[in-house]
Amino acid sequence: MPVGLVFVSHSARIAEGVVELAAQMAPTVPLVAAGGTDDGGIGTSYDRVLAAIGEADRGGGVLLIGDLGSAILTAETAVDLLDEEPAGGVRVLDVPIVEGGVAAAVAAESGADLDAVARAAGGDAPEP
Amino acid sequence: MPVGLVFVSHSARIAEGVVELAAQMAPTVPLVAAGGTDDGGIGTSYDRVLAAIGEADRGGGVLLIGDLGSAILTAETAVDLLDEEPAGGVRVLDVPIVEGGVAAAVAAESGADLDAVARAAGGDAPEP
Amino acid sequence: MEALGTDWAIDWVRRSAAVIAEHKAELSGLDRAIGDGDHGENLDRGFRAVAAKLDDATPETPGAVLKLVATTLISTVGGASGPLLGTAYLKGAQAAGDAERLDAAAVVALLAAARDGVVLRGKAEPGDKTMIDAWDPAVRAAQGALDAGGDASAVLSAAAEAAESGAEATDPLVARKGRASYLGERAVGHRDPGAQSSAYQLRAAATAAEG
Amino acid sequence: MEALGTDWAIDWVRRSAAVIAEHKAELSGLDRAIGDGDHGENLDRGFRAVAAKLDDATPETPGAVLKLVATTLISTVGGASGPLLGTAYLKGAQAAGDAERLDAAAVVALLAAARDGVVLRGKAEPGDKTMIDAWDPAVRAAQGALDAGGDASAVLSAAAEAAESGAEATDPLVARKGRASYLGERAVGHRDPGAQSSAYQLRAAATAAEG
Ligand SMILES: Nc1ncnc2c1ncn2[C@@H]1O[C@H](COP(=O)(O)OP(=O)(O)O)[C@@H](O)[C@H]1O
Ligand SMILES: Nc1ncnc2c1ncn2[C@@H]1O[C@H](COP(=O)(O)OP(=O)(O)O)[C@@H](O)[C@H]1O
Ligand SMILES: [Mg+2]
Ligand SMILES: [Mg+2]
Ligand SMILES: [Mg+2]
Ligand SMILES: [Mg+2]
Repeated sequence: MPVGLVFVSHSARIAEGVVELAAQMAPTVPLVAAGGTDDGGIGTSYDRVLAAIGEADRGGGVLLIGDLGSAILTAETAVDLLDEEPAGGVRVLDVPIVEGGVAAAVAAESGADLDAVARAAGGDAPEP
Repeated sequence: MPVGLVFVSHSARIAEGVVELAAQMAPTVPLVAAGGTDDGGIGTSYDRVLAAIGEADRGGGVLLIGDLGSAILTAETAVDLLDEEPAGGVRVLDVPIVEGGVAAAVAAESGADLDAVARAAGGDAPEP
Repeated sequence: MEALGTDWAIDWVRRSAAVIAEHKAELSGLDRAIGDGDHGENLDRGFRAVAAKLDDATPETPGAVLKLVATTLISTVGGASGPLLGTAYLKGAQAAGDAERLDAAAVVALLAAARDGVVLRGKAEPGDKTMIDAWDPAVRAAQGALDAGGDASAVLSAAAEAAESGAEATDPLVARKGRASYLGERAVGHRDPGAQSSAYQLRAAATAAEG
Repeated sequence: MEALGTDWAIDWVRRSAAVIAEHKAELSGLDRAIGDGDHGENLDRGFRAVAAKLDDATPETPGAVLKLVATTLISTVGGASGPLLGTAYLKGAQAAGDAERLDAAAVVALLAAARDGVVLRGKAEPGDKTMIDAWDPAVRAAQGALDAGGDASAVLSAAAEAAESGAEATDPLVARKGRASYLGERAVGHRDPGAQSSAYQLRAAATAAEG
């Protein structure tokens, strides 16, 4: 049950690019892109993020990494409004999406838990 | 003569995505994607980087931002081997490609010079 | 004057949709100067979707109206203002609860909850050159009007006026949150688009409560 | 034994291309364990391109051969090993200069320049679990063989042997440069692919110099 990762970007291409890049070093980790608006424009989509959380959830928890401010805001809103939280937990991280995303993916590939994956990505320790 | 930016990524999609994202806030800055290998795979292409430097050079200097290690190595190699350095100078920066790239683009849009753009992107001050 | 009911809430929302549509280009222009130029389009997309939902749904309390606004803005805006205003309307809806009518005190509680929602989501403080610079003075003016014995309508018109002044007062500020924070000193002299659109929405609430 | 000429350099490069092709899957397997799994494909693509260029070009000095290798690897490899080995061969070419033949001292100078090129480019130190862990002992062994009066062939076979031991010695290390550095302790027990491929290239140089 690896941690699943969701990449929330304003650009669908960025989110998909991070997935393809991270997949090279983390072939068994659920890596899900949630980029762009519903109509394919630049911006973030709550519904895409929500769907991506479901897709990334394999029981080990889900980590969301966003790029600019509003991606984080959308991700946090989606997490706050989840009907049901993933069994393994869920966190939103404000770290560089490409560099932090690859580091998180490598950690998840090794079987690290949600907090360890977040630390590998460069995120602070979670609130106790 | 704004500073031109080259985004060197292992993924063509990431490089193009950063261009589209940064262009929103920096419509007049030359923003050039140099992502992926020559045959469209994941990796970096010296020739794409070289061409991108030429394309981004409008006289105000060129800043290259890479994602993971080998993108930086390829960018630095291309810069070292340039036949002719851009008149406004050229630098390679190891900062988060999306977040640093957008910050750099905004600074370039305002007419900042190469060092100021590099600082805005989160890069160290240049060697004196 | 009597307390405000579902009609008021619906009228508020429809007036917001109208004023945002009317000022779409202006809001995107403000955002072009210190952001990515999409704030008018973002909010217009969101409020159009809200108006379309209102054509079909029949929310029965002010809280239900605001909840519909919240979820629709969150799903459709596509920019920072979506989760921010969405959270504002959601917290406002929670403050309104199941009440069928809102008196002046309930309106103040609604506005305060909405402002707190924006803060919860975006962590901005007054003076950061964000929509908080409209919402926070609005809440304080509304409280003042309530303390002075004003009715719901008076409370809302005090809020609207303070929001308008608050939006204007963002002009000289440097932004510390949102995209405009990338610009440093260069944001000075430009109004924050989210503060301006928040002022429009609060004026719509006040106008809907008049007469 | 006489000094080494252009024939040697061409034979070296062709042998490198052959040994990399032969070990392509092994090298990518090493890279799969602690990287992105493409090192064999990367170098094979590069050395195939080098071999194709050699079919057409007629470089007239060892330096010219190495320069062709350098520019081709830089343009075609697509991974970190491209600029790293490219810079190594480029600096090696510069050390070889226009000389038509390289004696033992010139070979040591070539190897040292190549190693310095990798360091210049990648900033790794010995023990960082990178190709430097093959190149650096190779240069030191070559210098030792030269000091002991060895000829160019002896210098190269000392270098090759030290590079092979150096590559093996990366197994227990934690990586501090390159992709494998993401893995922390989990890189322990795996050989660095770039050190292994560097050892193959240095063995090819030695074999080409034999007999
Ligand atoms: N952290 C924040 N807290 C409060 N308001 C914010 C914050 N970030 C952005 N805003 C508001 O959002 C507005 C921009 O909205 P919009 O253009 O729709 O989003 P985006 O910046 O994603 O394009 C800003 O003018 C500002 O008022
Ligand atoms: N900074 C560096 N200094 C020296 N060698 C490095 C450095 N970074 C990576 N390497 C070498 O490159 C090898 C990986 O090459 P390759 O797989 O072709 O590149 P990539 O990591 O871009 O996929 C590593 O095994 C290591 O030997
Ligand atoms: Mg905007
Ligand atoms: Mg936007
Ligand atoms: Mg590799
Ligand atoms: Mg690679």
